[in-house]
Amino acid sequence: MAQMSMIEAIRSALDVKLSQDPDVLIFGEDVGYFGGVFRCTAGLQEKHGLHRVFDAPIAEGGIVGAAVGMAAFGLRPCIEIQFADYIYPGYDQICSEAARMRYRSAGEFTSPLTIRTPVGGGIHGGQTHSQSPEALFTHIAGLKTIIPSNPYDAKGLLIKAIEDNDPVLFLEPKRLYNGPFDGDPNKPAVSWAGHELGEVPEGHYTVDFEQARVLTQGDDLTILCYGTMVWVAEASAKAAGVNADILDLRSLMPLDLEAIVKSVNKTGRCLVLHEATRTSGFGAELIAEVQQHCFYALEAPIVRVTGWDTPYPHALEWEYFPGQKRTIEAIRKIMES
Amino acid sequence: MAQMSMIEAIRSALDVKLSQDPDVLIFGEDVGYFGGVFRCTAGLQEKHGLHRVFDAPIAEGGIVGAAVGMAAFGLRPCIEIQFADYIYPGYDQICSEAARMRYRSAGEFTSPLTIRTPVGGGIHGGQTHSQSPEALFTHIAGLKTIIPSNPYDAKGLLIKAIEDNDPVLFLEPKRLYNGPFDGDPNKPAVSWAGHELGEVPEGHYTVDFEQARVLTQGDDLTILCYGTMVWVAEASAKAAGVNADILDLRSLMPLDLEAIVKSVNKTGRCLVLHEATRTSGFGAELIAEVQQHCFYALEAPIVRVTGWDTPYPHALEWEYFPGQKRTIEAIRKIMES
Amino acid sequence: MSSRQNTHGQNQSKLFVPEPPFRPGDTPDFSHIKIPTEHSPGRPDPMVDAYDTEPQATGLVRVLKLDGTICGEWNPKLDADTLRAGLRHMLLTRCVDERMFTMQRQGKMSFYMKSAGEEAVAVATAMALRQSDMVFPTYRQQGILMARGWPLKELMCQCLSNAGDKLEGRSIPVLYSVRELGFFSISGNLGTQMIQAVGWGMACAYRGSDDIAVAFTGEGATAEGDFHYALNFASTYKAPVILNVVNNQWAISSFQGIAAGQGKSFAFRGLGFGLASLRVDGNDFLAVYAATKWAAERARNGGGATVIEHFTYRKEGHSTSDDPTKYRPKSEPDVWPFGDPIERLAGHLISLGEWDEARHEALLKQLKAEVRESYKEAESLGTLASPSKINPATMFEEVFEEIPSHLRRQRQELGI
Amino acid sequence: MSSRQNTHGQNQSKLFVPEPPFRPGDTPDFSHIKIPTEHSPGRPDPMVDAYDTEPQATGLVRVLKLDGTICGEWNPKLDADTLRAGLRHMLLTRCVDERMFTMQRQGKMSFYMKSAGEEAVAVATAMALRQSDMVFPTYRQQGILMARGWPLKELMCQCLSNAGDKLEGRSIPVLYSVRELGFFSISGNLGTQMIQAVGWGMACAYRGSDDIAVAFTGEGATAEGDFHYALNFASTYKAPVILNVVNNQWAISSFQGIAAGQGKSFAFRGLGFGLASLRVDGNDFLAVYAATKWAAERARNGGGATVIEHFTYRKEGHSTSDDPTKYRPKSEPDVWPFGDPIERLAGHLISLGEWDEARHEALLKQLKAEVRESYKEAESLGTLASPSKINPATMFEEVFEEIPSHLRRQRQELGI
Ligand SMILES: Cc1ncc(C[n+]2csc(CCOP(=O)(O)OP(=O)(O)O)c2C)c(N)n1
Ligand SMILES: Cc1ncc(C[n+]2csc(CCOP(=O)(O)OP(=O)(O)O)c2C)c(N)n1
Ligand SMILES: [Mg+2]
Ligand SMILES: [Mg+2]
Repeated sequence: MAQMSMIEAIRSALDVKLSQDPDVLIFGEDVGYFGGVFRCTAGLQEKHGLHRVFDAPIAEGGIVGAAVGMAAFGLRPCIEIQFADYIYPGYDQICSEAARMRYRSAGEFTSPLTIRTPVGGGIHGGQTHSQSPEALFTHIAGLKTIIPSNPYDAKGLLIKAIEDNDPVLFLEPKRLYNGPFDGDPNKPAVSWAGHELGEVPEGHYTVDFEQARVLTQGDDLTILCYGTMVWVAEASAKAAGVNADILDLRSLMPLDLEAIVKSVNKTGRCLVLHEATRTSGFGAELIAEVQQHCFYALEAPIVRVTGWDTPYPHALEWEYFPGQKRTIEAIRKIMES
Repeated sequence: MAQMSMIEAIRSALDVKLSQDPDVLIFGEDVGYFGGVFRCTAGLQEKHGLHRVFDAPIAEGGIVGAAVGMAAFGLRPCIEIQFADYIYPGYDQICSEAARMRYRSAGEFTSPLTIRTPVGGGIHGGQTHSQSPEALFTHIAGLKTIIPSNPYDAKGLLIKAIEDNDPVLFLEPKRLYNGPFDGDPNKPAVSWAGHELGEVPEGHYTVDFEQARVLTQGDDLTILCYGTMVWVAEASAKAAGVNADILDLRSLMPLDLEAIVKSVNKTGRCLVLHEATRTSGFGAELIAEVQQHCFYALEAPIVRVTGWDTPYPHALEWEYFPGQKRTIEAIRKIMES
Repeated sequence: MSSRQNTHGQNQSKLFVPEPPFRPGDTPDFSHIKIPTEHSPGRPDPMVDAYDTEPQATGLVRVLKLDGTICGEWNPKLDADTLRAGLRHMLLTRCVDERMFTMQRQGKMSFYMKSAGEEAVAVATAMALRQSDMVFPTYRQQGILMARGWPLKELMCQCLSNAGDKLEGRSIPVLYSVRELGFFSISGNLGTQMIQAVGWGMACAYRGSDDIAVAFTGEGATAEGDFHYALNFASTYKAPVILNVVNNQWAISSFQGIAAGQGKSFAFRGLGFGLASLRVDGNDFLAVYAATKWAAERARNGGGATVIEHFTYRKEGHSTSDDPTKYRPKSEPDVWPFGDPIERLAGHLISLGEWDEARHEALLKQLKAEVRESYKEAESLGTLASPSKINPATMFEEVFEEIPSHLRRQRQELGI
Repeated sequence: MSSRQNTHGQNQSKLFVPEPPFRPGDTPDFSHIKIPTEHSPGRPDPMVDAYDTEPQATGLVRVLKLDGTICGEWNPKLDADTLRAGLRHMLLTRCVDERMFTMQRQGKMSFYMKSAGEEAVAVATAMALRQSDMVFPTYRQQGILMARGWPLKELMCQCLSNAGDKLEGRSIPVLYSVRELGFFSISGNLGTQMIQAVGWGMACAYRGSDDIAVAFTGEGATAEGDFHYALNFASTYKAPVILNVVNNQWAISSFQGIAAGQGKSFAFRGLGFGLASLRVDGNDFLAVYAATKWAAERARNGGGATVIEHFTYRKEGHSTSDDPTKYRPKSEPDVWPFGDPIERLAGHLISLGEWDEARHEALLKQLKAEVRESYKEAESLGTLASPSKINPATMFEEVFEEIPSHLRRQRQELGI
């Protein structure tokens, strides 16, 4: 076991796969010599060679499109989009091509590629370095969407993603790269060092998709969350003094509906959290499924605490971010109804 | 009053605005001399001039991007994307640019542009001529998303869209272009001729956004629908022998939540219909809001009948399409619980 | 600028909008197009500096003159059997197109697209390549499938979306996928295959293979971003690819000038990225063959990508969905000055004494019979009009490698 | 190909990946770059056939030699006052950059981006245009705002996201929007402004105005599809625009060869679309000015778009977020052979007898004081570190023209 930050865990996953499988290669903007603007690929070019880890032109559509071709050929490209906010020029290649290749060719051509990209706010990135676009991908048939909340999961899920024979969108909550974050920007930053979930095996291991992680167990309510909001959920439940089933979903598509339904049928109350804008966010999908499968168990309306339906503002970042205050209020409201 | 098909109604709206406002111009693939692959702009170039209605290169990103520049300048471009399935290369310009221009420039630059594009299946278009991507736009702050179900609304809403000072995505259910469609492909096609909603004033009028249209009123259940599914809803409710409040939402963003809540609070039961893939579809958003605002009135889980989470298949189009059979089953299930 | 531009202006607009030379009602006259007969640009060494291909990128690489004789440096010196094979593949392509078009009109399938006038582009390219070179076609290179010998019945079953369609009726007609013949799954989304082909080519290089990737786009779709990505990535990574632009003058109803703008040629766009670029008479089987061989040799030897513009003409409508006389003169295809690729190759073979009218007629008759036979077999497996024999359960398959739980639930909901 | 390419290969990869000539640890040596001193390509008539600009697209348009003297046909013959104004704007730009960078390091703002070494591109372009010509900048053309006289305090308040920021603190620093000065709202998304500028230019033409649109992109971002759309639409509709490519050799850590590939110049990409194209010494104030004047004249007279590549060098890091010595030699900026645009223009003025060291020092002192004063004023309205005085209710405004009901509900949820 080593102690790793989420960045180091991601890098370790990439290193493991580059070492094991000659068909794995990495490219993206600034990922080569420099090692990526968040350093996730630092040292990998030097170790594995220029032709396996290299810089790409600033063309997200080109990066995805080239990866689709390589993946169809039989390689396993793992590409980086520098910020999820910049993934849209590649949206067509992801949705119309990667996601549908297997279907339209009846399995003749497939897209075993992984797209890594940082998501979420909390680093004063403003509207173009803070977005959480997961719902724009969960709506697309043929894509898997994964989002870890800690180093251990990040490495295991990323290795799983690279080994998966379908296209995987791997979202990295950038506010968690260097440490957990409970939503309070005024507290000193915490690092992963010493954190249980920062203990990461050096070698190969995987974490399965479609398996929510149960953080805490309780009978009061169920909190469904993922990414940065997992830490906000934990701190808020504590502060609100409730015993919550907190589920870190990790894999949005495929979704661990079984665990969700089991929990809500037990607690009868449900809170859904995400950083993304509310309308048509992934929370809506969670609510739709929960109310369908747990209708008769529900004792209160399901509440969602999310980013507002506005771009992510720079100066008012903490008014936008769905932090502890709003989460605690929501918990209280649910418990009172 | 004239009798118009939905195509003619759309053309009439464009004609009215071209005639009234010199800042309105139209461009897109094949919309000029030819008048569009669905004929919505037929005759408009000849009438209004080459510089007001013209062909564009096959570059949806370029079409939207150029329109963003024109709109910021002060024109009111109304562009056509030939099929919604091909809108993705323009997704970045729509979401990152048009939708955020006003916000990021604090109102210095705005995006009064309209994007018309045909959606939905039922014409044997397969996976690349049948998609309903509305949820990919309702998640984006700063965009309005409109979808008419008949000629009268189409014209009034389109004029409203062109006059709106925000970017509007105007989705045209192509299966309804020439007549209403109740979901049964084996019946002979019906035309708009003689249909009440095919009676369309020649001149200028508008239909407001954020106003659902109530098709039928009833106490048994509420059916929320839009586009082609409005006609399926009506036929299915009839066939199932229920008295339903059928709401044709027309405007998804902004949404007439008031009408929805009022109806479900009355009926206590709710069915949500759309053609789009289910997961993270707009139905999820409707359910999230309904369960929040009508929780204590609800007597049964809200059910959604939608397209499957697969690409839209060609040969199995009618197994994919959420037609009367599935809708009636859902109604029965809701009424029984 | 035509009268439309001036007479209907309601403001002082200075906006320029290009228009085709002729519209319905006009008498098309292409005498302004100079047909360079003897003056094909020369054939440089395939490893030439890309910028030295400027004459080839702006001129027109030709071998076959309109009179059937041969000129210039590009003659690929094919033997008569090969030429006859090419002729056969082109004729077969046209016969299949005719038949399928008619069958669409009879309601047997939802849609069809012909390649009439452009058969040389697909067939000669295919014949100049190895089968292990992956082609990334659009919907108008069915000639490749003829050249590579795909059973007609398979093609027809795909179009009929019937029980014999190995793609399970999932796609509209003509969006074939034939991996074993090096034919990439055709996308309905224009342009996307261009950058995918570059990725495939990069993968070939990465694996140390000397296979190449060969992509096709219509001239209209060069306006998409994916074409730009393809040129850029091909240039950056010296990818072993051929990027073909089939300039058939029309993109549905839009003439080539909407995509070309003020550009001299589509091939020249390649030069902008330092890629070798050739503009080729696409109705000249020999020129297409020779250019492809040249570019393939360059790519295999590490010289990187070549852009080839095939200058040709779409003789028929865009698809079964449009009527071309609505936007261009009815006679335009007939007066197009570069002739018909099939007639030109036949004429050449005749001038060599290797072919004659009688053999041509006989071949045509044989091919038609072959097509008729295959179609009969295919139709016996169903048409779109007949109740589909495709199992609805297949709809939920191959969305992912394994059917995930939510799709299993949905399948159950459908009752299967 | 460097050693990295060969030594680490674990398979027989033939994939080519370009690398910059120098990395940290190397001694940069640019003696291979030939500086064409006397040999600037000539100045054709602005209405010249676009293809005749090939010498300008591949050569390097220059006016100022490194010794401060002038040569060639492009001399814009500016009077000394104008030259001094240009010098002042460039110096001011650099002073502002210095100050803001330091303040960012002190935690007063989240982010900053300098334009050191590239001031001539922005300032000379702005001075060669009308204020009614809309510029579509990236984040590295703050020099335009100096030239057009935007109050420094306004700029600083935007960076500080404080109560004085007229953009309500919504965007990260440097994403200005100043419509009244013809400065388009800067996007965080690279490249998007290029095609928008073409749309704006088309709108100018549509309205019959002879104003033009002028866009900027870094060389790295030319790889985006929006650049392609811009070239294509500009070519198709002969849009009155100037499309500037600022080739400052670096895109964060990627050298220009990642975007350029085998291409000779970025200007040449314009030629691919039949657009007039110029490659200009971007560190030469006079050349940038002259080229912009030329292109503006062409555009206003209906000649359509021009692509101008400004060959320059990013002397500092990409932004406050990176350390350039991690990916290029520390000394590279110092040995870059085209000098510094400020020193070169000052040297020219001195050689004309219109400037001297003492005046230069005095000006610098004065500008620094001006910057200091403005900054003090701006800071008094708050910094990112101080509690924000921006009303949270503004967060829900201007998403739409009117606040829709769902946003009103969300605002209430926030308790305001
Ligand atoms: C991304 C995208 N946009 C639009 C379309 C609709 N469309 C299909 S074919 C076509 C014209 C293509 O013209 P061209 O590229 O010249 O090819 P050709 O049909 O002439 O072979 C259009 C606009 C599409 N399929 N995909
Ligand atoms: C669409 C998009 N992709 C990626 C980024 C991240 N990014 C910001 S600046 C930059 C480098 C740009 O380089 P260049 O275009 O050469 O401009 P320069 O910084 O040199 O002025 C990158 C990759 C972005 N802002 N937008
Ligand atoms: Mg074409
Ligand atoms: Mg740069």
